[in-house]
Amino acid sequence: MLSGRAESGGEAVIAAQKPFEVTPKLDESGTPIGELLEISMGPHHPSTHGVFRMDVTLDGETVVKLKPVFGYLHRNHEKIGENISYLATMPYTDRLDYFCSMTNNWAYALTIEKLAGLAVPERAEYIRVIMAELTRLQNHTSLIGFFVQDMGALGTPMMYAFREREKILDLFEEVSGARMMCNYMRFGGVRVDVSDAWLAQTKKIVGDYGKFLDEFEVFLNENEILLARTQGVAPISKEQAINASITGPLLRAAGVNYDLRKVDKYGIYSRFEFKVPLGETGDLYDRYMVRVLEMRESIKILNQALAGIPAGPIMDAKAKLRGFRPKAGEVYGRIESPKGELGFYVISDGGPSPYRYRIRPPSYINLTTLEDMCLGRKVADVIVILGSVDIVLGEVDR
Amino acid sequence: MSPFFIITAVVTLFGAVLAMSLRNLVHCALAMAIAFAGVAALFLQLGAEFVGFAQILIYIGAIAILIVFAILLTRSGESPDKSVLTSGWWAGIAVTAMVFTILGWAVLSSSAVPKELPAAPAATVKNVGDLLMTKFVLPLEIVALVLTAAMIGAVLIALKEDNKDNAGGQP
Amino acid sequence: MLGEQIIKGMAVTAKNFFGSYVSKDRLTTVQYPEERLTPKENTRQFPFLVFDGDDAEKGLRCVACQICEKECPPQCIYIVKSKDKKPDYKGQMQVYPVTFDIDISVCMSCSICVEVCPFESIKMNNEFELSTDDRFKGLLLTKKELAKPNSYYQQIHPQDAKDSDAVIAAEKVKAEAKAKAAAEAKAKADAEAKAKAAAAAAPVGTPPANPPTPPPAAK
Amino acid sequence: MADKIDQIFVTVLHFLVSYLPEAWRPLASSLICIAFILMVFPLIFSLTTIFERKGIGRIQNRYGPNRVGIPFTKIRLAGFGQFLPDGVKMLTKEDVVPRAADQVVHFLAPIVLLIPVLLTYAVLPFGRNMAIADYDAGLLFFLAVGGAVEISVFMAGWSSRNKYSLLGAMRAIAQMVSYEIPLILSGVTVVMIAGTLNLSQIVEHQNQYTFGIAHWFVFTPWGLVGFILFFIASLAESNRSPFDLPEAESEIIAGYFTEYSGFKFALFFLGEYLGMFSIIGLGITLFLGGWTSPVSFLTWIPSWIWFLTKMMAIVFVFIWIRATLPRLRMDQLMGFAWKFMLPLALINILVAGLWHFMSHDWQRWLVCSAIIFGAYVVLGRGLMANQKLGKRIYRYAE
Amino acid sequence: MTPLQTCLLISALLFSVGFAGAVTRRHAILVLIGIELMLNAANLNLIAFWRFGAHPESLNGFIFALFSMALAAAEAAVGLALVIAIYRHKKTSNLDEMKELKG
Amino acid sequence: METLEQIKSRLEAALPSAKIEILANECAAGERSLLVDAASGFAVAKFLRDDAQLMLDYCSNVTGVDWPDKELTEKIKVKQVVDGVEKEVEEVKKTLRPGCLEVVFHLYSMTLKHGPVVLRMRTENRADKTHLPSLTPLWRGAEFQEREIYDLYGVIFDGHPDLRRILMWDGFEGYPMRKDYVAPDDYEYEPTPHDEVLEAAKKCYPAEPKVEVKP
Repeated sequence: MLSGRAESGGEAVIAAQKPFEVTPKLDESGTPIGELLEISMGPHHPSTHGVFRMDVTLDGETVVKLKPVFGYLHRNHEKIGENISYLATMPYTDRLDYFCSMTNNWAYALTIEKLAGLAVPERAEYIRVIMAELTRLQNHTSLIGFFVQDMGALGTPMMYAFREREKILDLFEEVSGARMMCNYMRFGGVRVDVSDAWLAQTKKIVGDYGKFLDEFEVFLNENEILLARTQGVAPISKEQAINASITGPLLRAAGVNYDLRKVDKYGIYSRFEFKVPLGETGDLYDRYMVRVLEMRESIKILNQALAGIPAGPIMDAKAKLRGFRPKAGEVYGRIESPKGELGFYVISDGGPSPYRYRIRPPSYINLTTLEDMCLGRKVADVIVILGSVDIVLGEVDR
Repeated sequence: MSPFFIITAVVTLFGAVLAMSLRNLVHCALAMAIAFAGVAALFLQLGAEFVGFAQILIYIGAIAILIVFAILLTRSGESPDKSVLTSGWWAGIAVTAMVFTILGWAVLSSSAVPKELPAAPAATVKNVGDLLMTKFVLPLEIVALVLTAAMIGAVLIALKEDNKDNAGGQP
Repeated sequence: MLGEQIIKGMAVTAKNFFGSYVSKDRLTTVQYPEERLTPKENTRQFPFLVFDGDDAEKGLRCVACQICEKECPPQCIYIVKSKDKKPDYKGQMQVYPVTFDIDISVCMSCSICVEVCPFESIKMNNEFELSTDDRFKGLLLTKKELAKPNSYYQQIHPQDAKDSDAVIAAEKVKAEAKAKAAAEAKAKADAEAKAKAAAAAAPVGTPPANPPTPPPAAK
Repeated sequence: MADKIDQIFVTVLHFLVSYLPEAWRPLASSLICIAFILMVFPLIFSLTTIFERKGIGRIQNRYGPNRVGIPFTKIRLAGFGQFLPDGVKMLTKEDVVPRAADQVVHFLAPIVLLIPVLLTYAVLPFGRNMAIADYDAGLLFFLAVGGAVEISVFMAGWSSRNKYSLLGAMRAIAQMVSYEIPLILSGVTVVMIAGTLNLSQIVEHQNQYTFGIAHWFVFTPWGLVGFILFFIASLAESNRSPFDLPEAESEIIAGYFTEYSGFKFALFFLGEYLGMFSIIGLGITLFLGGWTSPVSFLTWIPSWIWFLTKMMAIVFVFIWIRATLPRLRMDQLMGFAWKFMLPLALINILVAGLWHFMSHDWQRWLVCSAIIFGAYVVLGRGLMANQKLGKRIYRYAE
Repeated sequence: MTPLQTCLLISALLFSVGFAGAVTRRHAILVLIGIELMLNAANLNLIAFWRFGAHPESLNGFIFALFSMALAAAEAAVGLALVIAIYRHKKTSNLDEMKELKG
Repeated sequence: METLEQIKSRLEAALPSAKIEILANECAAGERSLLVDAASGFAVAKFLRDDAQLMLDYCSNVTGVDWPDKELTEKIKVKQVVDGVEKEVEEVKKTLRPGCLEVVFHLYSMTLKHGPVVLRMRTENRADKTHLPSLTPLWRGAEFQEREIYDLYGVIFDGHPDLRRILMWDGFEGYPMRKDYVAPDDYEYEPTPHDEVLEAAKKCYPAEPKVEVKP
């Protein structure tokens, strides 16, 4: 076992930006003043969203140190991907962020298409956008449910969110055959075509979603307790967010206009009219509201996509199912998944399986600043901050 | 004196002895709560309902809780390794014995006590309230002042030296 | 004013409380053992093997090509090829699986085996009540349990089954045409050989000219 | 006839006692009363748990328990039989005591909780002539005995040797001590107006009708605010959402009874609910006219039915709140008690004094309402502004 | 023994126990507990003298007991605040180690 | 954004000591990358981050890649004089490509919305000289990813503030993502053991496990 600590480089380096500096007051001997309580939150804690642990040191109820510990769900997904065929990795990507299997599929398919130079037919592109935006809707809805649940709302918002999510999952099931592990997209298209009845059903559900959001927002948006619990808690500045590679709604809550759907214009996102909501302070309330507003924009995109979907094939004619061997080379593909930038990096050596297969999981990297956000806050905030980061342990641990 | 009174008294004294002799501080505090409850029961049996309830409210509801909190805050919940007694404890015991002897002798030898039980006085809430507002209004005001001063003093003493630390709630 | 929004929120929950008694679509719960949802056409749970006709042994479409075994992401399929051959649905001689096991405690229902199968022989079932108290043997489906008649397939996935039947019919037609052509060619060759033999007045005892079996049609 | 039903319990008690010799009667009658409380309120408790689960279920658009009815039959009773298996399960579960726990204190804590809680029922008038112990200083008795609950919470939290338990106990004690002050102060207004600490007399004071409407204290400006304050404080005293921090399961598992299981857990559970019922009973007695009917033409309904109806109605509001609101944070909770409720309670005492000494006409309604409403608005604004809470407007990027 | 004497004797015992604890225990909080016990003993005396005294209807002893309770509460609050403050500063609540007033 | 060549020339002008190389990429996307030597890696990265034209303020992805020692076989046509006649003879030339661990950084600019610039660094070998400069002081977002690479590949990042294992537990030995990593010889019961699993099963359970029955 190599010793973990590395010596410092020596030359004057710019200190990594830490958004908050709350160090416990020390006495002469270096021991912290005040009564410190060390608790291990997790891995079996009710609200760590899976098997996740935080080693928290408390002064009273105030956090003075917090170390995230994870890897309990580590299955070395990247190694598995390097040992099986390109196609066989596709169902494994479902298991990364099991809330958003559609976007995971898309990111992987997009990467391999970039690697092999496959084109995607028009209809398939539209279907992908519809699926991705439905995924974003259900992810954000259920996240808000969990978020308020973490604040102690006994699951009522969560149940409402799940009620709506159920409808979207039914749509997924009808097309892909599974509710969560969709395994739907293929290199050069999608697996199954959608029917007109399905499109009509989707239109209806998307149409009703606005009504549900109205109710949801009346229920929560300005609730005094929610305001008290979220406003001004754990703000994060633009520079800090960028430097810590935070992506997704968290980044936009901090006020950085960076949405890959706008920046990369991957797929056919350039055709749709939508806006990117931005927060100001990056505190919990901004994170919450940015997600709510993003859902409204997703509905806009969905309406446009559902209206404009053309007929046609759903698979690229050049795409091969069996014995797929792309040329040697390397590629990095990324999309805006509901949780942030989901990237896949693949090095191919011309063989049937990738030489190197790497995932850039958004919720894993968004966790980097968890400690900084929590320092100086109360225990109760820690849970809510963790909820606002929106992690899925399948993706964090891989 | 009813046997019930004697039993209560024994429980009270037992609680007091435990409170003063146990090693673990939290146990001491809990034993003290028993002693306080016993005293309250004695008050009730002596016909002082109001004082009895006030005893429960103040001693168990407030002072015992305060003491328990102080024990937790000073990390004294675990049994100490060292001796729990002061270096001159034997002198203390000797003085105590003397005090008790004198007190007991005085009580038993006193002749200024009525032999027969007088009728139970009416200590209704109304009477007490009237007295507090008329005859004892000045002491009441003074006690109120003392309480206020004590509260402010306690807050000031226990306040953390650095105010910035305390305001951790708001950024 | 403080508390205003809280009251509004409580109005929302009250609306839901009464709404759950009035409108059925607020309640998404299904009272499971009594009420059941009709499974969707594309629903996939675990794979099964399709056979034609009545006899599972005879009509099994699987030819033990082992593509699914190789492509299966969690490697839950285990196939042992037979030594001998039997005719498949096209009438060609093929090996068949002696053992075909799927460990559904490992299977992740991805349906990649279905996609890669060139013989329309493995399909996804929508049976999900597979709970068992024997977590090892009970979750290991053998060939016997996996084999389901085509009529079952037509019943659970009508649209898919129609498509797959069409593919098979087309292939059968192709195979028949091919066989016919082969037979004609053989007859021709035989005739030629006969003519040759006759012409050469060959000695008695010509070896039987067995034409090699045509290679399995690769779709 | 109505009178007979009204006094049925009293009559039965007298009937039972009349067979005993004179000297035994007080003892026997109190034993019967104790047995009565021990039977009736746990039954109400067990039904309430089902009521609560079903109510929350419906609020969350679920069914809630709806299977168990009468055992060995097919009668389902809409799930109200659920309490029986629940109770049996709870009582027959293994009793796990942590090895490091202080065994004696750990064992005693639930008992110490239950005794004061049951004692508080002694002074509550459940109906006409139905107060078990009609103490002169009944209110003081209630508050004094109720205050002793904190000791048991501390015992449970400390003896478990679990950091979550300790945190929960500290939270619980701090919260109970803080909210006891507005609770008592809001009760003081009633004592001032009624001029007695005797709960039966307080009820009698409200048992008058003008234009057919009862003189409940809640129908006066100070009484309404007093009731709201009492209601909020009683939510906090009984550790109910949104003040359920001591047992906030998303933060500190189950707080001080994390390490309790089986029978002892059931006792804690029972103690919590009985405490809730008794404090609701006190609130009804003080502000909602106890066992009196709100309108004069309904006085024929037995008094104890009125009492139980009011109690269950408030229990339902408790459940409704629990299903709706997120939880406050500890510092906000304390801030709310000290910065909002305490000043408002003090102003309310002032208003009650004014009410007492002003002439009995519309002016005193106007003046008292104006003062108390103004105080409410100003204090509420101050509380929100202090934390810089409020609505926000978001910008969009194209 | 008359009832009053019994009460006084119990009170004397309680006082002695509290006194013994206060003078022999090391821990500051225990000293406070001892003092509270002594105060309780005094209250018991007050109530006993009121109950068995010459003029119970005047309620003097009764109200004195109430006042002494209020003072006890004040004393406890200040005393414990002091203990906590000293503990913060010196990391100990043992009286033997608090020998000087200087901080 | 500038081309990679322009960036390279500007880098070489600014940091004369740096050895920079552009690596080709043959696939359809064709993203080429900059290979930088470990010694000047930090300075190059700092330049890329702070340069006004580039402003690569966002380090999106950090990847470790393992390149084990590999024998490259190359067929070269060599002119040889055989039996006095000059002939072209095919000869198999074997070269040993020394192994290394490689770390790939994908850098983007959030401010200017361009990218990626792919930056690579290689360690000297795979055994003992696996040190690379940490870029966490420049981009905090690299913290967990570098820890992960340390955990799974064994690259030691000098200057990393908190280099510990992240996904594997602390006592774990070896680096599971390396190509030559051999999984520990443990076996979990499977109902259909075959091939390697069967071998492992036979090794781990030579006979039926004995069940001790206490009297």
